[in-house]
Amino acid sequence: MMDLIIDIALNALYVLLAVAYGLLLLGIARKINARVHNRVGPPVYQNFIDVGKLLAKKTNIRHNWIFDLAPLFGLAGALLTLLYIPMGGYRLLSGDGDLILLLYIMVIPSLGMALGSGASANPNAGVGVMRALTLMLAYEMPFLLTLLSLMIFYNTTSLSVLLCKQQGFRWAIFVLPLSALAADMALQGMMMKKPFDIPIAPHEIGSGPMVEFGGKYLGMLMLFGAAFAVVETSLFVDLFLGGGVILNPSQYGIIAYMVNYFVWMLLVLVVWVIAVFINAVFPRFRIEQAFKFYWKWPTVIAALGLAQAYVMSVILGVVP
Amino acid sequence: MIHPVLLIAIPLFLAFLTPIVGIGSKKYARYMAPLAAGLNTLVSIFVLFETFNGPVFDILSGFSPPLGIVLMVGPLGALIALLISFTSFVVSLNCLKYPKEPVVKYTMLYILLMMGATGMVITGDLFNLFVFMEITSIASYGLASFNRDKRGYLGAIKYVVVGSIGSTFVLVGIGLIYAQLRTLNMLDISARLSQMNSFTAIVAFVSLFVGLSVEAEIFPLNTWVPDAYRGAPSQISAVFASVAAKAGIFAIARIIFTIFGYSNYLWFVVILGMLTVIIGEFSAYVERDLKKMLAYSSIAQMGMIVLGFGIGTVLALQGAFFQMLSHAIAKAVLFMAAGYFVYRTGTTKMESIRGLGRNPLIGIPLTISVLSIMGLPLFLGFYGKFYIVLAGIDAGYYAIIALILLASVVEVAYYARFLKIVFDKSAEPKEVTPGDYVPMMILAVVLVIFGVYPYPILDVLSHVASFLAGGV
Amino acid sequence: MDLQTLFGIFIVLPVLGAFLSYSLGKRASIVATAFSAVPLIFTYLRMGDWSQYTFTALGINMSFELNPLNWFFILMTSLTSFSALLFSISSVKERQNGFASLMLFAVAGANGVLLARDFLSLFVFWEIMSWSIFLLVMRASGESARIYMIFGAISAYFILFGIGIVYHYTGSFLYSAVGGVPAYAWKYLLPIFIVGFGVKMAMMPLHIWAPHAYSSEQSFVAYLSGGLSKLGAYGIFLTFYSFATVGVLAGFGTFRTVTIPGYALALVGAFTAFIGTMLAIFQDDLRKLLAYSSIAQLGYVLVGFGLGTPLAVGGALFHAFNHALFKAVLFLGSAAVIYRTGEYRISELGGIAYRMPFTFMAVLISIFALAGIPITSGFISKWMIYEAAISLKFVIVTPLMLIASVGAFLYSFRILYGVFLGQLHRRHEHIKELPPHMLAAMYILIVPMMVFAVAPGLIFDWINSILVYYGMNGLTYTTFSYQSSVGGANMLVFFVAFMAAFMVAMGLFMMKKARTVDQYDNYLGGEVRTDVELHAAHNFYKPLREVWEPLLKYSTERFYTRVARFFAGGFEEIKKVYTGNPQDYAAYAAMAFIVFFLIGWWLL
Amino acid sequence: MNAEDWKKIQRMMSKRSLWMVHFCTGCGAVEMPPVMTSRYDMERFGMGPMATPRQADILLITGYLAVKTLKRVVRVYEQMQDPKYVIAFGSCTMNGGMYWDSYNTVKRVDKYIPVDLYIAGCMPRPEAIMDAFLKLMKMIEEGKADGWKRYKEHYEEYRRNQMRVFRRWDE
Repeated sequence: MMDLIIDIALNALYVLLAVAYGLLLLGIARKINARVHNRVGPPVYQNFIDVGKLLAKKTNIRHNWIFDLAPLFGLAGALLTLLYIPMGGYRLLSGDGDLILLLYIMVIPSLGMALGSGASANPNAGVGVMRALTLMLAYEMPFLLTLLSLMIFYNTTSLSVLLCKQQGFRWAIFVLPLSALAADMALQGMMMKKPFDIPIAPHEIGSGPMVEFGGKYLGMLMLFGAAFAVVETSLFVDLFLGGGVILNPSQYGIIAYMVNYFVWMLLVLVVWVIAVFINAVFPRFRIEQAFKFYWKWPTVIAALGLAQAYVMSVILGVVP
Repeated sequence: MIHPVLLIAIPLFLAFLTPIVGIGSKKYARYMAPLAAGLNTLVSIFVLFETFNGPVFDILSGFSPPLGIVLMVGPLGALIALLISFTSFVVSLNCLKYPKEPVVKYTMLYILLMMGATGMVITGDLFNLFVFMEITSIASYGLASFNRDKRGYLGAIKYVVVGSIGSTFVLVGIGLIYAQLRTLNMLDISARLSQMNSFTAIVAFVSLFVGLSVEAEIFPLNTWVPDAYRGAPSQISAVFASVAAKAGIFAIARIIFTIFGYSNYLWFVVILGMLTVIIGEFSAYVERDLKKMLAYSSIAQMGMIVLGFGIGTVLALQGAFFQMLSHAIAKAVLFMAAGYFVYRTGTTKMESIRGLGRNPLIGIPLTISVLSIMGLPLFLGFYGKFYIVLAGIDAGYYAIIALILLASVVEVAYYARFLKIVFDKSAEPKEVTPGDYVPMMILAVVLVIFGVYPYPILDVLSHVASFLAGGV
Repeated sequence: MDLQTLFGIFIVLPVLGAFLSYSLGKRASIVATAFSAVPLIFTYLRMGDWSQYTFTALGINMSFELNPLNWFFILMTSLTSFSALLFSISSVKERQNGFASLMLFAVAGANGVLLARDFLSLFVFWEIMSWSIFLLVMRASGESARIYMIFGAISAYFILFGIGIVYHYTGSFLYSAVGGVPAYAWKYLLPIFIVGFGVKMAMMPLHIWAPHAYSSEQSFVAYLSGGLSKLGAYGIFLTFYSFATVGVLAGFGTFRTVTIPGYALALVGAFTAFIGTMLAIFQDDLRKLLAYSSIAQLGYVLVGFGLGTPLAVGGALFHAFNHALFKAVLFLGSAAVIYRTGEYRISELGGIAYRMPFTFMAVLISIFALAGIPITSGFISKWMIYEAAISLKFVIVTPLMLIASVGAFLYSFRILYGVFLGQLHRRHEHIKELPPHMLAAMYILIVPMMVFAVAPGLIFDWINSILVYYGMNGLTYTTFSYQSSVGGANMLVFFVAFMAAFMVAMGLFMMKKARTVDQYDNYLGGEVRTDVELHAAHNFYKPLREVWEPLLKYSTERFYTRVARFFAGGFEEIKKVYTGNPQDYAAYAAMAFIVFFLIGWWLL
Repeated sequence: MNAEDWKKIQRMMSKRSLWMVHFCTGCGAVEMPPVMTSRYDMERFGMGPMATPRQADILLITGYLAVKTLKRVVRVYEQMQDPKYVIAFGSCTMNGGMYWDSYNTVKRVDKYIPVDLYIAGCMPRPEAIMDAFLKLMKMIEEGKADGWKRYKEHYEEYRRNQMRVFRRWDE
């Protein structure tokens, strides 16, 4: 019983920290963006203030009950997703659900948001969701291929098993560099960073799906965004960078967890910063350009990565 | 004991009674056809029951066979006789609704046609076969042109040309046999076939086969069919398809199995059946005239029967007989429906019959018979197609059966198109009278009853094996 | 339970019901619903009562059986037929008696196909089902019915040919005699049976009847897509694992433990899933969209059957079950929308959810199942098939399936947004929610989806008994969790975590109140237009369509049309044999005599 | 922590995170780019442009308003969520400026919507704009920026004034 309570408390703590770290990452992104633009930029804690302000707004506009599903599903789904991602070597619930489950859980918040924004009856929202879904179809092609290459090479779909097999710096990025490259390209679209911020293009379609959300609705969606910044980068870290596990917890105990967590944070930051730098210097694609791009180069690279994984695993019989 | 000769005597008597009745009242003369056909139906039911104990031989004019004229009815012959008289009866009910002037001649020819066809089935004597065939043909020629329009005459003249060639061949065949064997009794010929010069036997066989093929609508002797069916009154087309053609095909079956027993020739019959099916179905698919389409379809169905006979196993023959029954009944319904459509629209173009079947009184029997022709279960048509295909594969005719099935898909396509047009929602249905739908309903009910419960027919068809072995 | 009961409940009763409801005229569906409820209840109660009966009819040995497999399929077809008929009480307005009785004929046919243990009854009931579908489709459109029937005939004749071959080798129609077919004959038999059964489940490239047939009366299509298309899956399962058996399949060679026919089937299934999905995305007709989705979803089932590991086959069976439920609900939802608005073009609808919230909820949950969102059981079946493919390390099948499931999000959002969300048109402002019995028809199907999502172990018990019955290994599972060789998931943990996360979100959400505004109070650059409709549903995926345009020009349907036209041209030539000239005919007769004679001379 | 403290925190957060929707109808909008970019960089204060009024706190009216435009402004204002602030920009918004005798130009914006802050000048320099923003922040902190409350209290009057210039509300 005690174990269970501790377990729940730890999970909650990790999720809370992750959301906080996500808000911080968003702040860092704004700061970097400003520095690239030769500006001072907001303080890195700016997003905490933004969320607080939004949640404290006096009036909140809703359209109907389906509109409410957006923040509810958005935040709930985001928290749920965080629970299934190992952070810093801590498995959370990832032992009870594998990558395929994670992939589908990752859809829940977006789906809720799509529902809510659709219910707002704003045509911009519809167009935005259409772009988001089209973009999803685009980047999922290389992303799924890279996932498959990992799953075939490591012969598992479980993230925690994947982490175990990458221990001791046997990171997948060294073994399957092509897949890692394709996954990073897909990550840019998954995080809707430029040049793939087509769905939320504020200058074209009034920030797309979010057009009608304000106050607590937008605040909760910002929390979802923060959580997802962690989810997506962390997914890459867990898949290709060994999840930041450098010390074996069974050997070093609590210290290992702390060290691993910091390494994980660092790696997440690195992945995030790369995406942010790309974001800072690129203009925006049109959606069909994005689609063509993703189904061309990243897919080819991912397919080569998959071929490599296939050859190594099936033909050469390499067991990692 | 009921004598099979009644099957010929009653209609003959009533046919010649018709003008006399016609002098008194033309109205009553019309009822002679249903009367004759109805009586024949009753008689043939009794005959059918009698034949269960063995073939019935009815000796005419006092001489015992092989010298005298003899009627020879097996269970299968009785079944076909029943089929002929029953469908004639139902169609003649429909004729009452659409009388053709002059009524007396029309009725007389109708009865004679039925009588001739029945005679072809039950005779045990080759020359009688010829005589009855001639009666059937001549009555048919007359009826085919009864619309007294250009199409009717054109159809009839084609029928006459091909039909008389056929008759000649039959006569030649009979002559050759008689010249060698001095007998015309079928069983006698069969027993003494080895005494015949084999070359002459082949010539005689082929002559008979070709001659009877005209009535049986086997390719390439079926050329008259589309035009004659198109030109004749629809009820008459129904009778052609369900009565005359059945008599012809049964005669061929008897020539092949009862008289000559040429099992070597059968694969050629299979080829002929296949060609008939394919050409019939394919032509029907592109035909835009309703009655011609039904005529081509009729050709194809006859081809299936020929195929069944050609495969020549018990299963195939059972299939062929099932096919004869189902085709006769279903095609009669369809031609009667066509008669209704023609009556309502004045044309036989496919496009003009839109929505006419939406009245359920017409639509239901129509649908049932189309489904039966497509060979779907719960309807009589299922057994025919199923048995023939199964027997064909069992006998190793893989490619031919595949082609037949392809042709069946084509058949489904054009019958579905027919239903689509008939049930088109864009047009309103027209009124129907009992004279239209009662005969169709009767036949549709028969299709369903024997489709669900085919055991009575199967009982009769259990005699197929002995027929195959040269019996009657 | 004896043969009479089995036959009576599953076949005679629906047929009697068909005649009875035909004679009733209006409100025939009420009686038909009652008649379809009996087999459903009976099926549920008779679980585990496996038995087999042999009898002779038409002089042929025939056999019926209730076993785990056909019990499972009867359960899903009965469920869908019951709810479709319940729904049709109000939704079918004209000639309801014809509808109800044909539905019951289809039910009898489907039950017969499932119970049959011999080819003759299989074929008979298959055809009964086929013509009842034909006539039901005919009610809406003759052309659709014609296309359906042509493919139905192709299917039936392939099966018939296969039956003929089996009969040729064994002289019997019993399934148990199939073992007598020599291995080399399976070279022909396998494709024949796969095509025959594959048509019914709209396997590519034999799918083109589906969008046409699925455009007819939607409450019937709920049964057609939900229930009857599963018979194709059933047939393919039988072909692979009952008739041919793994030993025979392996005789064709294996590709990494998967037999070559199985691998080919999996490829076909994966392409079906992929292409079906891609086509569904661009449909504006709600019914056609669902039709293509149906095609695609059954592709997964094919993949599962093809891969042939217990996990894959179990997943395919589970997916068939899920598809029966959620696709029936979706088609009923479509029927509901058409019933209330008379409109089926997505671009002309919108905002229906605000007026029909319960319908929307039902459709939403089924779309979760369709898209494989884990809160419904749709996820688990997909998961099983994926895991099977991944653990076999298949690099063509798996990505196709995965990307197809991403595409499923696209078209399912099309339904959600285009029909149910967005702007409510003024002409639809007065529509009402469905009456309770129609909602009940949908929610009956929702309940199992939710239950099996939390406790998949319940359905795994059934699936396991099927797998064991057909001599495969069982699955690894507990009531709430399941495992493959490469991964696993625990649905109870998932649900608890989801609930917890939802509670947190709910708590945050409830802190502030919100004010509801009108749908026209929308930010459009300061404009508030109430006179124009701004529902952005027309040509929704236009950019994607532009990208795909070069590929979309290839259409299977157009190919078939061309083939048909080519054949029709050939037929015209053949028809020219009938010149209409009596002189030609006389010449034919003469030539015929010569040819017949020469052949006779040669032969005899 | 009592309600007053809570309010204070809320104001602190509102002050440091002002998102604005600019209604760039007039020439004054040309002064916004320098304010946003590296020279003055208003994002230092957590300010940023937003695409829709639902998300925004400040409505920035950057120049004269025609009657037709005013209607849109009112709608946008009403779509914003409390607390919300209005900054009117340039002399045209105060007295009509160079359009003082135009028949269809609004002369005083605060007759129609509650303006919290005017920025004088034709046009105001970026320094003035930055100054205005800082002033607004101060006002928010002190609770003086209460235009949104005034609009609620005197809604009838504002609406009367608006309807005086609009013939119809829905065109």
